[in-house]
Amino acid sequence: MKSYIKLVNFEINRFIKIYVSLLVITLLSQFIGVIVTSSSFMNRAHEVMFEQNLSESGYLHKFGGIDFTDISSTLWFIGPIALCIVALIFYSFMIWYRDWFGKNTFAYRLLMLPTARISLYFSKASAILLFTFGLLAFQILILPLENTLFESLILENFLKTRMDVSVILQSNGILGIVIPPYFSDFLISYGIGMMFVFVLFTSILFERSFRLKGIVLGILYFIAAVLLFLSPLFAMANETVPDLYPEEIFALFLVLGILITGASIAIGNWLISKRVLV
Amino acid sequence: MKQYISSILLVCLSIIIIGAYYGIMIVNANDFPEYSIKTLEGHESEMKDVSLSGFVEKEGMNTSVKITSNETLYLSNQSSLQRMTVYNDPRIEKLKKEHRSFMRGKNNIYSFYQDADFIAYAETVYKPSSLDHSYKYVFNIGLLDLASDKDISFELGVPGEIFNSISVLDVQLIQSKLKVVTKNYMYTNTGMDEAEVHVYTFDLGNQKLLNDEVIITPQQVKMGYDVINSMEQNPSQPQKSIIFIKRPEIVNQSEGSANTTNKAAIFEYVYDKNHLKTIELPESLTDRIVTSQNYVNGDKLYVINHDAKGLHLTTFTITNQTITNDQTFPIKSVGTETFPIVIKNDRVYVLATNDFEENNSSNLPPQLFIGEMKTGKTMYKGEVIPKKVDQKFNTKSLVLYSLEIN
Amino acid sequence: MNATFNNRDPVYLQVVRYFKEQIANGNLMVGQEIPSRRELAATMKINPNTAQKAYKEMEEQGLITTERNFPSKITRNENILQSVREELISAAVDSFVQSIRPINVPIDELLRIVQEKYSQESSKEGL
Amino acid sequence: MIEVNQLTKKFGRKKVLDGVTFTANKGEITCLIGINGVGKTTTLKAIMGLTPINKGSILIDGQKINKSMYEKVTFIPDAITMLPQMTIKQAMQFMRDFYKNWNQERATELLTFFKLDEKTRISELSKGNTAKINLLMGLAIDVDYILMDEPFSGIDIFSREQIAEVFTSHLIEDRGVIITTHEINDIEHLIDKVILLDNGIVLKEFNTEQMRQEEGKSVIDVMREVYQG
Repeated sequence: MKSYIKLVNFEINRFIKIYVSLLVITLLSQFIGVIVTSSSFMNRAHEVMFEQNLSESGYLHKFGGIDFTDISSTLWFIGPIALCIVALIFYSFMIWYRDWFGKNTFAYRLLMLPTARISLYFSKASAILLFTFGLLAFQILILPLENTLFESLILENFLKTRMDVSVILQSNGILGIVIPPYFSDFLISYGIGMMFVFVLFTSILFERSFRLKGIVLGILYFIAAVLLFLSPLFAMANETVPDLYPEEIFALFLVLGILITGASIAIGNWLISKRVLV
Repeated sequence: MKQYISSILLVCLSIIIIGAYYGIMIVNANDFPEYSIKTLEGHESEMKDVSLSGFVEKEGMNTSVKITSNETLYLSNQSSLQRMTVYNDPRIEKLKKEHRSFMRGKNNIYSFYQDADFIAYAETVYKPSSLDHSYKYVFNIGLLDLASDKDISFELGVPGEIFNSISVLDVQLIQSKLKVVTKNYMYTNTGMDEAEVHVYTFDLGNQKLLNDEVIITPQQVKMGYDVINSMEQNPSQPQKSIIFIKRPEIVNQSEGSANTTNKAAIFEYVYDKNHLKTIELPESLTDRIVTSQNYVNGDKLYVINHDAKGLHLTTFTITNQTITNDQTFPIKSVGTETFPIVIKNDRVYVLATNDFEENNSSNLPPQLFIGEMKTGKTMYKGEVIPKKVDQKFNTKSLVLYSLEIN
Repeated sequence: MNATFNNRDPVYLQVVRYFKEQIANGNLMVGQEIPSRRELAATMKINPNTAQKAYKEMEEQGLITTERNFPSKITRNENILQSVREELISAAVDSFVQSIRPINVPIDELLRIVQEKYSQESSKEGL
Repeated sequence: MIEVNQLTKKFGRKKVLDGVTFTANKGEITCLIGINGVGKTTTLKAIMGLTPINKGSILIDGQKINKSMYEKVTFIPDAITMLPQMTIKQAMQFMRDFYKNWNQERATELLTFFKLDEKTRISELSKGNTAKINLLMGLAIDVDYILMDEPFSGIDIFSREQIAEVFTSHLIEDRGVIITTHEINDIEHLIDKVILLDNGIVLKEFNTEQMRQEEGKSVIDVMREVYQG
C-alpha cells in the first residue's frame, strides 16, 4: 500500500510538467476565447447598429443577443478540452511505453522494486484517473470565472440569459458528457472509463509480454472486451433473446463491467508478474 | 513531503471541487418549490383525492412532480436507474411489478386486456420473416392465466396485404376469443394517410387466427373516424364495445347538394355480437363534435367543448340515445385547447393548465376546477401556486399535464 | 605493493611468492603487520578469495602468523625466514644455471660477469 | 547460492538457452562468458524474473524469485535504470523510498570514491559514469547477490579500473556476484568461477584457480580450447 502511494506520486510527478502545461493551455485558450468572442460580438453589434442605424433593441430584435453557449461552442473553448482528452488517451499508452523506450530502460528498475508488480499497474491507472479528475475539477473551477468575465464584457442588454455553471455544462454537448449533471451518471461514465483504462493497460501488457504476437493478442483482447461489454445491446436487438427490463440491462452492464474490469486486472497481474519482458 | 505536493494538491482539489459541484447539484435538485392548491372557491374537501402530475423546469432541467392537496413529490432525486423507468406509464409499471416474467417487452397500455382471470396482450411487430427476410407485420400475442400463473405466447403473421403501419386500438377477451382492434395504415401513392379498422379474432387455445374483419373502410376513415377514448383510467379493463366517432365532413357549400354524411354519428362495435351499430347523434351535437373532446364511460358519451363562455359538457347516453345532461361550467380558456378532464362520481374535474407554448404571454398558474355534473354548480376552484415566492421559479416553470382522482 | 601476475599459474601461489621475495629482500620485516586480505585484494587487483587462499597458504608454510582479532604478521621464526631466503636464492640460481649452461661459459668468466653486472645493478638501485 | 537448473528459453522457435545449469555461490564472483549470442543477459534476466522461461527452475537460497527477493538480489543491466531527468540525488532518493535496505552511507561512499557530484543529472553522465551510477544503485542496496551485465563493456580504461577496484573491495565481499562478459582480460584475476556458454548451452564450468593449479591454463587458454578447438 505504501509503495503503491509512492508509485502513484511518482507517476504524477513524472507527468506534472506536461499536465500543468495542459491546464495552462486550457486556461489561456478559454479566457482568450471569452475575450475574443465577446469583444468581436460587441464590435460587430455596434458596427451593424451604426451601419443600419439601429437602436439597441432594434438590433436585438433582428439579430438576437449572446449567451455563454456562444462561447462554449467555439474552438477556443472546446479545442483545449479535446486536446486534454487526446493527451490523456495518448498518455495512457505512454505511461507504459516511456518506461521501455529510449536508452534508459526504467522498466528494469520498476519491475525490480520489492513490491507486488500489480502496484505498478494500479499506480499507473490511478495516475490516469487522477489526471482526468484534475482536469474536470480545473474546468469546473475556471468556468464561473470565465462566465463572470464574459458577463462583464457584454453589455447587460445583449445578454440573452445569465447561466450558472451547471446550465453551461449541460447546454454544451461535450461538457455535458465530460461532466454529467448527475453524480450517479458521473460514477457510471467514469466507471466505464476506468474499465477501459484497465482493458487498455492489459492489452498493452499483452504487447509488452509477447511483442509481435502480443500486438495481435492485445488488439483481440481489447475488441473482445468491448464486444462483451456491449453484448446486452446486441442481445436487445436479437429476436430470440427475451426482452429485458431496464434494471436488468443495467444489472447486466454492471456485472459485465465488473467482470471485464476484474478479468483485465487478473490478466494484467499475471502478465506483469509472470510474462512481461524487458 | 515536498515531493508529494503535486499529488496532494491534485487529489484534494479534485475531490473538493468535484465533490462541491455535485454537492451543489444535489442541493439544487432538492431546491424545488413546494406547491399548494390554493382554494379560490368552494370547499377544500372536494379536492382531497386529486393528484396533479407534470414537471417543474429549472435552468433547462425538468423534473417530474406530483402535487396533491397536502404534498409536493419530486422525482428528481432519482438514481440513473430510476430515471430509466420513471417516465414509463405507471399502469404498466404496476403490471410489471406483479407479473414480471409475462410483462417482458410489453409496453403499450392499449395492447392489454385484464380481468379477474386473465391478462391478455396483443401487439403488432414489424420484423423480417424467417422465410424470405422481407419485413412484415406479425401479431405478438400473450395470455397469462392468473390462477395458474401459466402463460402462453405465440406469433402470427398479419394476413392480407402489406401495411405501412398498424396500431392496436383495443384488445378484449370475449368468450375465450381474443379480439384485437387495429387501425391499419396502407401504402398510398398520394402520400395521404389511408387506413382501415380491423377486428382480428384469435383462438388462443389453438393459436389460430379465426377471423379478420374490416369494420371501418378506408373511405369511412378518410371521412373522419376516431376511436373515442375511454374515461376509465385503465384502457385494459374489459369493455363490451368500442366506440368510434364519425366527425361530420365540412360541407363544401358550393356543391350545393345536401350530403347525408354531413351528420354526426357514433359507431358502436359490440364485441360479442361482431356487429357495428350506427347511432345517430342529435343535431345539437353535430357542429360541436368537430372540435370537441370526447370520452366514453360505460354507456355515457361525454362531448366537451370550450369557448369563451366556459366548458360545455353534454352527456349522451348511448343505450337510449338521448342527451341526459347538458351543463356549462365557468372555465374560461383561450382558443381550442384541451384540458385534462376526469368525470367521476357526478363530478367533473378539470385541470386548466397553463400554456405549454413559450410565446403565449398568459402567465396564469394552473387551475383546478371541480363542478357538479347534475347541477352544473361549481363545487371547487383553486390555483396551484408555490408556497413560497422564489425568483427562480415563475409560474411558467410549472407545467401540469395530467389529473388523477384517487 | 605492486606485482604483476601471469594468467597460467595459480594467482595465490604468485602472491605467496611475491611475499617471499619481499621478505627475502627485507622490504617486509620480521614481525611486521601485513595488509588485510581485503586490502591486499584491492591493491593487487585480485579476488579477495584468492588473497584469502594465499594467506592461508602462507600460514601453513609458517610465513605469517595470525592471532584472533589481530592483523596477520610476518613470522618471527628466523629459521623459516632463513629458509625462505635460501629457497628463493636457490630457485633463482637454479633457473640461472639452467639458462646459462647451454652457452657453456667458463665458470671464472661467468662469476666475473655476474659480479660486474650485479654491482652495476646495485649501484643503479642505490641512486 | 543461486541455482540455475535446466534453464530453457525460446525466442520464437529458437532456443536461446537450452538446459543451462550452474550455481553461483555467495562470496564468489561467477563469470558468464559467451563470445556471442544473447544467452548471458537472458540468463540474468531470467534469474531476476524479468523474462519468462520455458523450462527449468531458478532458486535463490532455495527460493523462487518473488517481490521480497528484490531486497536480496539485484541486477545491474548495461543500460541505466534511472530516468534521464533525475539528478543522482533524486535517483538515490527514489531507491531509498522503495528499498528498505538501501544503505545511504555506502551510496555516499561510492559517490565519493567515483568522484561524482550528486547534483549531476543522469542524462549528463558519460558512458563510464553512467556505468558507475548503475553500479552504485545496485551496490548500495544491502543485497546478498549482485548480477551485472557487461559492467566493463564500452567504457574508458579509467572507469574500468575504478569499477574493477570495487570488485576487490569490501563493497563486494561476502556477496555473490554474477557478471557477464565477452571479454575476459581486465578481470581474469578477479573471478572465482567461469561458466562458458555458447549456443544456449554450458560448454564448461570451472574454478579459475583450480584450473591454473591443476592444468596450468589461463581462462583465455580454456576459452581458446573450448570455442576454437
